[in-house]
Order: sequence, then C-alpha cells, then structure tokens
Amino acid sequence: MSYVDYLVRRAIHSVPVIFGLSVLIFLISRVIPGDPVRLALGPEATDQQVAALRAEMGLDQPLPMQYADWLFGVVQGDWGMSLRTNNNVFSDIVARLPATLELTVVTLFFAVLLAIPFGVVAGTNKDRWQDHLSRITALFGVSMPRFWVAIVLQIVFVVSLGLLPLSGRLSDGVAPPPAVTRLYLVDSLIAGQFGTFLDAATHLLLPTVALGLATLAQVMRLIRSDMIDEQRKDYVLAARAYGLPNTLIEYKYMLQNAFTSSLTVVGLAFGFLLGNAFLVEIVFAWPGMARYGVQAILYQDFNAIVGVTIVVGIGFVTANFVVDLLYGYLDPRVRLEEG
Amino acid sequence: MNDSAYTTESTAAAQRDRDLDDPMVTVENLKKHFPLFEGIFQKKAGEVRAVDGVSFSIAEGETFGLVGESGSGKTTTGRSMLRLTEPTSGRVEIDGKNVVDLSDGELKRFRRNMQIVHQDPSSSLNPRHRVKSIIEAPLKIHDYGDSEARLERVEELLDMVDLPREFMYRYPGQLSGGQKQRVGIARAVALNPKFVVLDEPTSALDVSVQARIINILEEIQEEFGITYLFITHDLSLLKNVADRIGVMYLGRLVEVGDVDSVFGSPQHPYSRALLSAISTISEEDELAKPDRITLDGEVPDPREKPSGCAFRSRCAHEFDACAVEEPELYERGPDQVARCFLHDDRFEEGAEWE
Amino acid sequence: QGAQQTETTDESSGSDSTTTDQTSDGGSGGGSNDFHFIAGQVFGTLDPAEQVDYTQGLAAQNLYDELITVDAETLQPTAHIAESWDTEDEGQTWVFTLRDDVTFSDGTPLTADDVAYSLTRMLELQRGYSSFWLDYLDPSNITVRDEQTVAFEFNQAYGPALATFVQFYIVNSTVVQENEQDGDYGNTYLQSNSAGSGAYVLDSWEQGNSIEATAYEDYWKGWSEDSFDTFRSTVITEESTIKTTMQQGEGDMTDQYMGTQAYAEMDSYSNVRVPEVPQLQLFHFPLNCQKAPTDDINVRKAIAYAFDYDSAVNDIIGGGGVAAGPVPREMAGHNDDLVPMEQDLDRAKEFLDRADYSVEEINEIGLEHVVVAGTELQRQMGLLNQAGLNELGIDLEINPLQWARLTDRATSAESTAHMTNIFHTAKMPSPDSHTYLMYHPSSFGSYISQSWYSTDEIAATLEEARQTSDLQSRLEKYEEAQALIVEGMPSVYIANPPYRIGINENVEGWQYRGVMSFDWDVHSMTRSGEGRAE
Amino acid sequence: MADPILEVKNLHVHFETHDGTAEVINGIDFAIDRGETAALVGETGCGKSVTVKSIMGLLPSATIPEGEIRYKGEDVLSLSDAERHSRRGKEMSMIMQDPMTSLNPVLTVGEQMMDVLKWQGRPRLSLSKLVRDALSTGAKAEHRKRAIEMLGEVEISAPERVFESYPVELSGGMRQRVLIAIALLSEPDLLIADEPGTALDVTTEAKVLDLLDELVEERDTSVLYITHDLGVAREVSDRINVMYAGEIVEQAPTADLFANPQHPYTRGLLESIPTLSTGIGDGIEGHLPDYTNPPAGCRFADRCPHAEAACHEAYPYPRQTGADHATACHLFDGLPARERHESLAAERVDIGTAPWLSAGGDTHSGDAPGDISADGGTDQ
Amino acid sequence: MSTKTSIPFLDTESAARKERIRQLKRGFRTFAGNKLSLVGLAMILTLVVAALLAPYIAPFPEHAGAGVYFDQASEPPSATHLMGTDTTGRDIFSRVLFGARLSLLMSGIVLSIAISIGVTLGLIAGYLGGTTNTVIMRVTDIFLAIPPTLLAMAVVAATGASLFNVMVAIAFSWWSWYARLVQGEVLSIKEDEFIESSRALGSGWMRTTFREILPNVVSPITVKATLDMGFVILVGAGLSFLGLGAQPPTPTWGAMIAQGRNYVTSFWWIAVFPGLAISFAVLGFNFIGDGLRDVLDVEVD
Ligand SMILES: Nc1ncnc2c1ncn2[C@@H]1O[C@H](COP(=O)(O)OP(=O)(O)OP(=O)(O)O)[C@@H](O)[C@H]1O
Ligand SMILES: Nc1ncnc2c1ncn2[C@@H]1O[C@H](COP(=O)(O)OP(=O)(O)OP(=O)(O)O)[C@@H](O)[C@H]1O
Ligand SMILES: [Mg+2]
Ligand SMILES: [Mg+2]
Repeated sequence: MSYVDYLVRRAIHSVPVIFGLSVLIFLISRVIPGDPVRLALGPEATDQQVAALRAEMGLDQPLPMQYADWLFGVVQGDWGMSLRTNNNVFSDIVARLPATLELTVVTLFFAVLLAIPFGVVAGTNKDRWQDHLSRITALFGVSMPRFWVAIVLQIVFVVSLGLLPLSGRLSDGVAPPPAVTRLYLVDSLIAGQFGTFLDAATHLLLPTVALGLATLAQVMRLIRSDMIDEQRKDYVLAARAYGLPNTLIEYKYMLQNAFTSSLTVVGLAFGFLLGNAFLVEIVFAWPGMARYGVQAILYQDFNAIVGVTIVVGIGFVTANFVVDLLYGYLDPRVRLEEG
Repeated sequence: MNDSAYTTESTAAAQRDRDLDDPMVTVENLKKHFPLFEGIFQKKAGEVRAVDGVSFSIAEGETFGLVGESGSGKTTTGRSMLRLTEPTSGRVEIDGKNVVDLSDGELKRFRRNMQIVHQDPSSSLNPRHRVKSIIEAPLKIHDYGDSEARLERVEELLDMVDLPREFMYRYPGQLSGGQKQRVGIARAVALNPKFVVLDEPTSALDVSVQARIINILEEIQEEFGITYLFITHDLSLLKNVADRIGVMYLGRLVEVGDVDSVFGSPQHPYSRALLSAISTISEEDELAKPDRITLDGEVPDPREKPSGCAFRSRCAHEFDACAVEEPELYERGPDQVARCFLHDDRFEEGAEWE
Repeated sequence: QGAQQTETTDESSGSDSTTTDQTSDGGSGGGSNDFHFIAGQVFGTLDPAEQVDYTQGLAAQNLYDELITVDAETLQPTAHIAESWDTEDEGQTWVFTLRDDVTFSDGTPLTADDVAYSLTRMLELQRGYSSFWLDYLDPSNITVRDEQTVAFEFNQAYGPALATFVQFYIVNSTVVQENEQDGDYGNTYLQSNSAGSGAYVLDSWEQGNSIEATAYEDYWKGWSEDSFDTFRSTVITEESTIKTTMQQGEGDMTDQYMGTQAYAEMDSYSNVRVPEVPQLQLFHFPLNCQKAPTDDINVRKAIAYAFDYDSAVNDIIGGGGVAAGPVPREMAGHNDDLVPMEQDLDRAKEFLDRADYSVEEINEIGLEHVVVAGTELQRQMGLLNQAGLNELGIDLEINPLQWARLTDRATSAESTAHMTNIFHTAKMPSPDSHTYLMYHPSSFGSYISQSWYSTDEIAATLEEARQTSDLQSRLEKYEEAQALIVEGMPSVYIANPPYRIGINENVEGWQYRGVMSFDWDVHSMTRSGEGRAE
Repeated sequence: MADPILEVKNLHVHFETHDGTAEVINGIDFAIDRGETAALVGETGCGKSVTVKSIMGLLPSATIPEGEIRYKGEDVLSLSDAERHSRRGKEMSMIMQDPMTSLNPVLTVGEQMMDVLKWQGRPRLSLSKLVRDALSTGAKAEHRKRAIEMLGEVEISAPERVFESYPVELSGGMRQRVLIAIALLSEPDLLIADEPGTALDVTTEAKVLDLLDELVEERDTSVLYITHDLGVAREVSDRINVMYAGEIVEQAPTADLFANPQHPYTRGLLESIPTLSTGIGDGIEGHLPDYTNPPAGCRFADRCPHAEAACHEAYPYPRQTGADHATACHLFDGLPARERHESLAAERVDIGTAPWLSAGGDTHSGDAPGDISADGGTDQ
Repeated sequence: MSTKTSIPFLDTESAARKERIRQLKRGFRTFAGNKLSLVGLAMILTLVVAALLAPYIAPFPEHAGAGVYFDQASEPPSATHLMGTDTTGRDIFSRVLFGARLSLLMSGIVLSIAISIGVTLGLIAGYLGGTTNTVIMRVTDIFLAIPPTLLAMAVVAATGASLFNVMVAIAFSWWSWYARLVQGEVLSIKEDEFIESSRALGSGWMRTTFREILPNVVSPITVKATLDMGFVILVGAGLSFLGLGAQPPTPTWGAMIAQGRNYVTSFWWIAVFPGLAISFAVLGFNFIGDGLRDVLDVEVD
C-alpha cells in the first residue's frame, strides 16, 4: 500500500468519525435537560406558543426521526435554526469561524515557532540553567488558567503600559479589509492595506499569547525530551565527527527527528484550541465561534451545539490528517513503511 | 502441574545416538511467502518468497547449522518452524507433532518444547523487567510450581548459565551483552525444551564472550539432549558447533551435509565463496580454506526471483542450463547434497568444478 | 457567560409620565460623535416583535418607536407615537390617536395601517411579548378608523392594556410586507435591516459581535447640536474587559448586570460615573409550596425569619432596600401596609418547632436552593441563606444551575427546587406582573411562579383586577391581593435592588426610565466636551 | 622513528553515573604513524569507542581528568571548541560503529553527503552562505557529482539511486558503505573506523577491508581500525593495540603479536577465536570489572588464570617485553614469576608457543621491565 | 571446563537482598540526582500534608463550611488573613488548604479513570491492530472532538449532579488522549524483539500487552499525567463556572479562581492565591514526573 493510498484510506475513515460524532453529539444535546423552546420564546410564552415552536422545530418527534431530519438538512447545507440567533446555524458558524480560525492558526504558529528554539535550547543544555529556566517558565505557562493569563496581560500591556489594544479584531474606525478569506491578516495583505494588517496583528497579539501559552509549553517540553533522546543517537555524533556546524545539526538533523512526535500533539492542539478558545475569546471580546459554542451550550441551543461540535470535530480530523501528511514529509520512514 | 514433569531428566540423554532415521525435528518443503499489499483495499500484489521449499531433519541432541547471506531466509526458516510467523505451507514435525497443525491453545502449551534465542540480546529482553521475572516468565506461563519452586528454578538456571544469583534483581540495561545473552539462554531452556532455535546467538558479542556462550550452550545440550538449530553467518564458528549444516541462498537450501564434508569440500559455488571469505588468524587455516572468491554481479530482488538457478547472476560457473530450470539437490557424498548443475551428469560443464 | 442568565430574567417596568420632547434641530453634525454601548450579552434578534431581553430592547428602542412610552419622572405610561387615547365599552376597546409628523426612515409617514399591521404581526408571530395580548385580543378585532386612528377591541375589559403598549414597536408595514417570505411577516428581512421610525437606522449587524447605526436626520423629535451621529454597540462579556474598556475611555455606557463590585470600581475611575436609582425590581426566593418540607407554612416562615436581610441588601447588593411583599416598593399599586422582613432567629426556631417536620426530617429530605450558575451575587445569596439556616441546624444544599435548566425545572411543582434565586423586574408599568404572573394558577409553570402558591381568593382578586378599567380601583385590588399573598409566605422577599450602570463622564442626558432598555434611548443623550473622557 | 600523526598519552576518561564515577579509560598510551593502520581490539565494553570518541572530542558527558591527545603534535585537549571543531572532518574523520543508527533516518543519503561537502569545518551557519548555496546551482551540481563518485568508489552499484535514497531503503551493508563514503568525502589524514565490519556478512566485510587497504595506499591515510575480531585485525593492520577494561594491555606489530602473544588476556582472546583447524577455545571466564569500583591492581586479575597476590594489589604498568612490544602484566616482572607463568602457560595455551619458551633471551632485556607509561611504549 | 561455578558468595539470600537494596538506592540516587525532583517531592508532600491536616492548621477552619462574614469581606493579605479574604469574608488561606483536598482528589480520580480506560484501549488497539485498532481509534477520535463540558453536562443529566459523576464525565472525555498516546507508543514497541520473545514463550495477548508492553509506555504516561494533574483542576474550574462542579461552600481551587476572576483588578488576592496553589501543584507534579522518568529510563540505558 502506498503512502498516498494510506492517506486516502485515512480520509475515508474520517467519514464514519464525523458521522459517529454527529450522532453522539445529537444525542447528548437532546439528553441535556432544560427546555430550549421556552428559553427561546421568553418567560411570557404560553403553552400554545411553546407547543407551536416545538412542532415547528420537529422537537415533538422521536429522536431517530429528529436526527434523520437534521442529517437530511445538513447534507443540503441547512444546519437548522439557532434558537438563540434565529439564524441558520451554518451561516452563524460561517460568520464566526474565520475569527476563531485566525486566532487558532496564529496561536499555533506562534506556539510552535517559539517552542522550537526553547525546546532545542533546553534539550541541548539538559540540566543546565537554560533548561531549568525554560522548563519552569513553560510549566508556569501550563499551570496558569488561560482566562487569568488573559486578564493579567490586559492589565499589564493595555492598562499599565498602554502598548496594545484591549479587545476586538480591529480598532474603532478601522474598516475590515474586503472579505476574501475573512481572515483579516490575509485579506488585508491581499488588498495591500498594510495599516489594517498591522492593526489586526496588534489585536491578535495578546489573545494569541494567552491562548497559546499552554500549547507552547507542552510542545516545548516534548521537543525538549525528544531532543534529549536524539542527542544520544549515533547520527548526531556522526554529524559532529564530519565537522558539521552545531546549529545545522541541532536545527536540521535533530529537530526534524525530534519534531515528528510533537507533531501529533500540535495536531491535537489545533482541534483543542478550536473548541477551547472561548475563555480567551470572551476576555478579548473576540467575535469567534468558540464563544458562540459556549453560548449554545448555556442556552441549550441544540442545532448550534451540534453544528459547532461538528466543525470542531472536522477540525480535529483535518488536523490529524494534515499531521499524517506532514509525518510523511518529515519522516520518510512513515512514507516508506506504510507499504 | 507436577514438578516432576520438569525436573531435569537424567543425563542418560547424553547417551543418545544421533539417529537420522528417527529425527527429533523434520522440516518438509517449508515455505513462507510474505504477501505484498497494494492499493486502498489492500489488494495482494505479489510476494516475497523468503523461504521457498526447505527440507531437512535434525536428530535428537544434534546441532544443525544454517548459514547463508543476509536476507537469504535463515531467520524466517527458524521463526516459521516455531510458528512465530505462520508458515505458508509445509510440515514441521517436532518430537513427533506436526507444529503447523496445532491449534492456538495447543500451540501455546507446546511452546514449552520449542524455544528460541535471538540474535540481539538487548532487544530480546524487556528492558523494564528484572532478570528474575524475565527468566520466570516461561515458568509462570506454563504453571511451573509455586513461587518458591520457581525461585529455586531461576537460581538453578542462573547457575547453569554461570551468572551470579544476585543478578536476579538487575535490569537488562545493567548487564553486559554477554550477560544478557546468558539470561536469554536461561529463559529459553527454563522448561527443558526439546528443540531450541539459536538465531545468531553470539553475533553481537565479541569472541571471548562468544566462546563462553558456546561452551554453555554445548554443556546444556550435552546434559539435557536438546536439539539445536544454529543460525549464523560465522563459518568458523559453525565449523566448531554444528554436526551438520545447511547453506541457504535466496530462500532455498543450496547445500546440506555433514559439517566436515561441507568444509572439506564444498559442493556449491556459493558455499565455496562463503568459505573463501573466512578471516583467519593462523597460516594453517589460511591454507585450509579455498582461495578468495569475490562475488560480483547483482544480488537478485527476492520479490522477483530469477528463473532457473537463483545464484547464477553471481556465479562464475554459470552456463546456459542455469537460466532454464532450477537444479535439484544432487547427492555428493554419504551425507552431502548440493543444488548445482555442475554435478549433473547431463552437462559436461561439471568437469570445471574439480 | 453566567452573568447573562440573570439578564434574561430581567424585564423592566414603567409607569405613566411625560418626557420632555427634545425637539431641537440639528441632527448629525460633522465629525464622529459616536455613542458606544457595551453589551454584556449577544443580540439574539433585531425584530422588535421578538424582543424580550435588554439587548433586543436596546435595538428596538433606538431603531423603532413604541406606541406608548414611559415617563422618566413618574415611571408611568405616557404619550409617544400615540398622541392620545380613549377607552370604549367599559374598557374593552382601546382607541389610539397617532401623531401625524412621524416618518419612517425611508421617508414615508407612519399611519394607523402601520400600527394595525405591527400588532397583527405580533399576534401572528406569537413571539416576544405577544403573550400580553394573545389571550385577550384577536387580530380581526384590530380596526383602522382613519389615517391617524386605530382601535383594539379586547375580549374583556383589559386594565393593564396601556402599560403593555410600551412594549409594542411599530414597523413600516409597506417595507416589511414587500419583504415577506413564506408568511414570515418579514421576520427574516428584519434580522438584517431596520424598518422603523426610530432615531437611528441600522448600518450593520455582525451577529454576536456588534451593531452599528446612523442617525436618521428627519427623526420626528429632532436633533440637538451634541446629539450622537452614530450609535454602536459591542458585545463584551468579560467583566474585567468591560471595566478596562470604560477606563480606557473606549466605551460610553455599560449595562446593569455586572457584579456590585464592578460598579464600585468603575465609580472610582475619573472618567466614569455610576448613577444609582431605585428600580422596579424584586429579588426573592420563591419557596415551593407544593413540595415537602416547604409545603409547611411554618417551615417557610422559619426559613424567612432565618434569612439575614440586612447583609443581603447592604453587603451583597450594596444598596436599595429590603422588599415589602412581592410588588416593588417604587411601583404604583404597592401595598404600603406591608412591612419588610427582618432576621429573627428566635422566631425562626419557634416556627420550626411548630412545623410538621423536625430538623432531622428536613435534613433527611434535603433542602435545595437553586442559584443561577456563574454569578457572584447569586452565589453569595445562596451562601448567606446557607449561613442563616445553618443556625437552625438545617443543612442547605446550594445547587448552581444554568438558566435553561432552571426554567425547565420550573415547569412542574415536583421538579421545582425548594427555593430559587429570582430577579423579577416588571416588564410593564403595572403591579400585575408581580402578582398575577406569580400567584395566579394560570401562570404556573414559569420561572416567575416557582412558589406554586395560590388560593381561590387570591386568584379571584387578581382576575377582578385585570378586568377593572379604572386605574385607582384596579391598584386597590392589587394591594388587596398582596396582603393575601404575604399571609401564605410563599417567598422570601428579599430586596428591591437599585439600578446602576457605568457612564462616561462626557455623556449627558441619561435618565432612568423604569422599563428595560428605555434608559438607553441614545437620542435623548448628548456628548459634552471633546469626545469621550479618558 | 616516523613522526606520529596521533599520540595518546596517559589518557583517563571518566563518566559520572548513578552508581558513582565510572573510570572507563585508565591511562592509555598509543600512537599512530602517518600512513599506518593501527588496530584497537578488545572485548565489548572495554572502552574502544570511548577512546576514539575522546580523540574526536565527541563525548560531552565525559570528563578527562588527565592525559594528552596530540594530533600532529598539537595538544587537542587544550583547544577551544571551535578549534577542535575545525579539526573534525577534514583532518580526522570517523566511521561510526553502528551503520543502522549513524545515518540520519529522515534525510536522503545525498542530502547528508552534500551537507558534509558544504558545511564541513565551518563553526556556524552563516546566512550569506545559505543564500549563496541556494542560488548557485553550479556548486551544487559539482557537490552532487563528487558525492556520487564517492559512492561509486565504495562499490555501490547504483550510486545515483542510493544518492536519492533514504537510509531505511538501504541494506545494512549499503549503509555501512555509505558511512565509509561520507567519511572519505573529507579526505581526512586520520580515519577512525569503529568496527565497520560488524553489520556485514563475511563476503561483504571482506570487500570493505579491501577498500580501506586501497585508501591507505593511495592517499597515505592513517587509519585506526577498531574491532573485536583479531582475525580481521590481522588482515588490516600494521600494529595492534589490545585493550582490556580501559587499559592497553599489550601492543605490538601485527605479525609479532600473533607470533608472540604475551598478555594472558591476549592469549585468552586468541584462544577464543573459532578456527577451522583447532576448534573453539573455552573463552575467558568472568566479566569485565565494574568501572565505578575497579580493582586496585590489575583489572584482569580476577579473570586471569595466572593471577598472583601481587596482581590484585599493584597496577601493572606496561613494560617493554620486546623491541617493539609492550605488555602490561606483572608476570613479566621478575624471573620467578615468569617461570611460574611459563609452567601455567604450557598447560593451557595451545596457540603458538610462548616466546620465552622458544629459546634465547633475545626478546627482552630481562632485568629492567621498563615503565613505559610516559612515552616509552610508543617511542620506538 | 566446568561452568557450574556457583559464585562463592557468603549466602545468596543476603546477597540478593543486598542487590535489591542496591537497586533501590540506585533509583533513589537517580531521583535525588535531579534536584528539581526532590523539590517537587517536597512540594507535593507539603500539599498532601496540608490537605490532610487542613482542619488543624487552617486558621479559620469554619470558613470552609457554611457561613458568611461580610464584616471582613475582601480584606487584603495581612497577618490574620495570610492570603486575604474573599468577597464573603472567608479566609482564603484556610480555603486554599481545604481546597487542596478536593482538587487533588478530583485530579487523582479523574486521571485514574481516564488512564485506566485510555491505556487499556490504547494497548489493545495498538497491539491487536487491524479492525480492532481502526474501530477503537476512530471512537477515540470521536471522543477527542467532544468538548469535556458538553460530555459532563450529558453525564450529569443522565446520572444526576454529583461531584463524582462530574469526575466520571471529565474522565470520559479525557481517556481519549491517553488512548492515542499509548496506541502510538505501542505501535513502535510491538515491533521490538522482546515482544516476539514473549510470544515464543507461549504467552497470550493479555499477558503480552499488560506485562510486557505496558511497563514500556509508563514513562510517556507519567509525563502526560503529571501535566494533566493541573489541567484537570482547571477544567474543574470551568465546570464549576457552569455550576457543574463541587457545590458551594465546598472550596476547590478551580472554583475559587473562577469566582475571583472578576476581582483581579480590585481584589487581586482572591484569584491569585488559588491560582498559585494550582501552579504550585502542577510544578510539583511535573518536577516529580521528570525525576520519575529519569528513574524509569535509567534502567534502559
Ligand atoms: N515480515 C516480513 N514481511 C515481508 N518480508 C519479510 C518479512 N520478514 C522477512 N522478510 C523478507 O524475507 C527475506 C528473508 O529474511 P530473513 O530475516 O529470514 O533473512 P536472514 O537470512 O535471517 O538474514 P540475516 O542474516 O540478515 O538475519 C528478506 O528478503 C526479508 O526482507
Ligand atoms: N556516556 C557514558 N556514560 C557512562 N558510561 C559510558 C558512557 N559511554 C560509555 N560508557 C561505558 O564505557 C564502557 C566502554 O564503552 P565503549 O562503547 O567504549 O565500549 P567498546 O569497547 O566500544 O565496546 P563495543 O565493542 O561494544 O563497541 C562501557 O562499559 C560503557 O558502559
Ligand atoms: Mg536473521
Ligand atoms: Mg564500540
């Protein structure tokens, strides 16, 4: 079996995953107590009103029927109405996903980009001060609640130092760039609006740090321990014996080997961040999907819960897929051995 | 289970006569083909014929040596015999039982009769288990006595392989290669198996340790009458330990015979090339071995075996017939056969050989 | 997140009065005089027929006009689009005469047809506050008498009608009808467009994030020099971020739903002021009168006497006063003979001794106090109650629930908790909502009526009150009902909390208007000084 | 005498382990002349790899409390990291012991060879060079050509394909040859080959040995060849150093050593080699001593069939036992001891005849077992 | 030549005991050789002792139970209140001490459940491979994608709101990470020769997976588990934020932080001290984890 076949098979396998996920989530959303209809209609609603909306939404039908209806709709792009926003969940998510995606991707990028040098330095200086310093810093990053970090960052960088903007994706009066991808960083560059790009970037800075600290720490620790393992490998000694520069050995030879196992975690982290960015989104008033998802949970907005979870699920699956792809790129053994 | 089943059988076994008419191990036309899969739905797309029709037998208490180039299928032969990989076809009879036919449960129970010692002592021992639990494992699996009896047996085995008893509490990582291999041997013989496959048991060790290990193995064999299949590519070693040897090339035995006959007059060009490459430390040996023969030419891909004789691409004696059909094993002495057309009376090229 | 659960429970009340019509010219001047409101929760809908919570009210208030409004001084219903009104058939039919100078944002005049259509639309959509009229008014009984006159014939004399019309916003019938889809009465269209006569016109709505609107130059009330050209509302839910936004001078006004401490803190910022006024709100614990052990009046009384009202008002709420019965004290129709409760552990013990249940039995059953998850005030109220009952030897289990779960449990007496934290703000300027909606059997099953308590006498009195068209006699009936209710001790009536918001120092003209969202009528406010105070 | 390219004097190497300090290398001396092939033989774990890694400066976790390593007369231990770095590759290069792990599994053979050509001897990455390399296709093509040529030289039959391959795609023997090719790319003056034959079957190993032979001939390279197979050592080397437990117990020209093995360990080792004619010996009973707690006297004493009380007490400094032959054994001290050894040896040893039995006192001076630890052993 | 040279040691019993002690010492020295692990051990011991002795060492033990003390609300740290008081006047130091109990217990229980499920499934999937692997791993993927909060709400809905149920719920979404981790490790370990050796001895798959493979995946599990100790506490905080965690007034660190976050600008101590307690525990566990990994690893070198 070639690597490509393997990937195709992986892709095919993700279909039942998404399907299973949707069934499970659908069940869960129906099992959770609380009456969404009453909530949607407000406290003054009469029984008659409640019954009417219930029927309209098909909530009076048996569960399998409800699921079948829902699935039928989903296939046609109709993800059901959000009880909270009265919009089609699909369009609600489409409106919010880019913000979350931008945040998550940049966060991941930031986390990995910083984790690499930290991990390499810590790993190649095991048990020296560089190692202790980056380990302790990393652990503090892991151990601090995200929203807490977010608030502290705001107090320090916005209130005290006045360096960065407080919240949102853009400053007041800065118009969003023409929508192409709806990722402001990308769109502003496409449109050549560098001012907007800078503004969007400065707005991203604090949320990214708050969100990414834990991931950064985890990835850094993994790279560290893998670098330590790699250091004992003969090929590293061999490369030294040939007189290759240390930086080349560390960042090209060892890192590529060491990074592969962190890759799984990075992939999982992407899905995780996608679904768990909400606390940071809340603190930074980031108009994203995670916040919407939590709202949906709180208000038992069935369709929205299912929709968001499925998008997150697709995120997970895609990330895992990309990880596999990268695996093959980074480590030919995977590519060759899958056969 | 009764302890007596395990108590060391008398050394009477040492008195056995190496009787090939009533062999301990018989391998008949053993084949192991590894399928190659392709495509999304894993369609079979060919196979590697790692072992392709191997037959030989070993008498009780005898050591049968298997040599050959790396990749020729020695390990696969040994593993298929013990059903560590399922043989594709063939018969393997050990102590009168056809191993290939055993059900899973029977096989598990039968394993106490057949064991293996691997080439690499480090990787064949679980790094997280202490020596004691490594050696104890087969005893536990096959319900050997209570914990006291097992402890006693472990101590006995450690004595047998000449390791201090307190090594019981060490981890493999704390042992040297030779010590680890002794642990491997102790584990393999813990249940007094009838047959042990030794897959290059000393190739990771240096000569002084190797000599010790070989001595231990021989002593154990003598005492308990164990039958060995000894896989190696060290010919000098084989000369010293084996009673009979088989030379493998690309999944087939190309020469089988009594060790002295084969070393004295190798009857297959490949055997001869092998013998010629032995490194020696004395002039005497230098003279005893054939002149250096360098093998040129491509080593064939085991996935696409060439027609006719597999060795012909590298053979200095190759002639037309070699490409047409595969030679059979020709009788070359009282206990020596070789798979080469040079010994076929049909072709006159045979003269070239002597 | 949690901070928002309370908000849904909050509706406002109002009373009749007249507002000064700021009829000055001006309108949107040059530059960017921008009003920035920080909303702690997401806007669910922009359709005024669906609005129930404060953000939706905020949108309706600024994009549309209501038929009747609330007077900032008297908190009573007063003229707005309806210039004057009359009743016929002994209060069964209400006739409204409309102003003639009101135009929609597309320039067309607002007429009786628009009013009739808008009310029909509410009754047909059956969303939002439609329940105010649904049981009493049939769409066929809405008649347009002429351009400026419209009449509603109710099934019976309907006393609270005038008060209910403060929650009735008028849409542009032509535009909405043009944009109807599958009989949705333009509901979809109004999610992304405004079609009203309000002071502002919707520019954009990024759902879950922000709303932007621009002043309508020809607004019938006219504009002053310092009026706001644009109105913007951003959703920020994290308290600390809201506070910082205000401190940085990036916001003009907050909502009223943050923790007490947040207002104290904002008050300390030099650029923010925090006005505090009494409001028409009750905070109480309804006691489930149909479930052991709170089905025993002596247990209920013991609980009520064990509670520390002073701490609740002073330490937790930090202002306002102890409640005297179900109706907020500032509301016309409050029975002033009722006196606030006080903690008295001795009497509590007395009642407990008299009860059918012993302390052990009560603990055996397990007394449950539901609070809305996530908010500080709610949690502290639970703790305070727990501390009081602890003195009696009763173990109280505090159970934080999400709002959705809470309303679900309120639908039956068995599932309703023994006591529940409830903020109840009148949604119209009438005591009806604090009596009929809480203690009339037809209201049972809502979060408001979690006492599950009524008597034939109470029910009859409340029905009579609704049918009384004379305001004074109607209020008397309500007072009578209050006395009857309090006898049964169906609730621990705790407080009438004050109303607080954070406002930028440079915003003037803000007034408390009694009913939810009316205070955020941006048109009535102006900017003093150069931009926001920082 | 010829000028030595490498001199190791009284080298000690220690490791800190969880059981205490492991004194792995305990004062070894040896030298390699230009163009000479020296062999280092000994049991697994006796410290061969540690020795050569300290020569290369590849043991970051080790401490060298004492000793000198002189490369072309220069004391490399006193050099800075950067200076040592610049000696690696071009001056001295090494074929690592295990071909399965000594190639980076995630880079193609070609990539690794090109890196050696590009970056060898440079202390750090420079951006300008990175850019220049990326731009100049000419240099790249030239490097590629050279690498493929080298692969061809080590008898790899399809060098282009191997150049593009990842290590996993190659057999053990091919990898071993790739390692050799990389080490040769730099055309070092000193090549250290750490058991380059272990992964190969006999026929292939024989070829590799031929290749190294050629190399020495053509380029006048000095080679330090490590093995535990005395048979191989005999074929490749001019001079053999026998190592036991971190000490060099015997050194002599190859022919001399085989003709006249002296140290009981050397003799034990020779006995252990399976031969075609004389069979396999008993091996040497016992185990290497614990490096964290080595015996005070001779490290081999516990396993030595001839050990005497003195062996357990005093460190046996190497002494000159022949013109160009040194042995670290107390048995060569005084005559009575020697006689004792002679009688014991007569019983056991069946490889050749001990030199002192074969008439004449010409092999050593008899009375002055010289302490050669300072320089005597190599200064011939 | 005889190989039956029994080592002329005094008597093997005591030699064996000595060897055992030597091994233990060796492990300890390795652990202790890493200064940070000792620090970690000290930190966690402190916490555990503090948790156990909370009723005796807390200055205001009654503040962990029902009661409000508004007269001393929101006081900054002082000699009486080492960490200040919260908005209902309760001594934060006392509550942090009591909070250690539930927080540590909760992490412990959640991780035990998650690890048992995850490791078992991961081992089985990785070792048996094929369809079993595909099914288990795809189910794992599904659980990975479900937000823990949501699962917690569902489990609570189905089984009733109790702290234990909530823990079970978190564990239910947590196991998937371990399953993935272990499965990956198993895939590479099962190719090792010692696994085949075990099969050659006649052991079945149960024995092979649990006795042979499991010990070899302990070290990555340890690392992940020590990191997770803190994460679980924080997830617990998120749940109590939704009203799903421990019921008031029972203190948990997570709930305390969640309560204090609105006061970061005014009464910073309310959130900071429980936050530091979490960081303290996480650091401690991780230092220990690093040390343990060295101990476990050293035998392999
Ligand atoms: N599991 C497997 N799947 C596919 N092919 C295999 C497998 N195991 C072995 N082979 C192939 O079978 C052939 C014989 O391998 P085997 O390991 O038996 O050789 P060997 O003679 O023991 O070699 P060596 O001396 O290197 O140990 C080789 O071509 C090998 O690639
Ligand atoms: N980094 C290290 N830390 C501690 N001890 C070490 C270290 N490296 C090597 N040793 C020890 O030094 C001794 C010598 O090891 P070395 O690798 O030099 O042996 P060798 O002679 O090359 O053996 P082989 O023939 O197996 O390659 C061994 O006992 C080993 O345990
Ligand atoms: Mg093999
Ligand atoms: Mg070595």
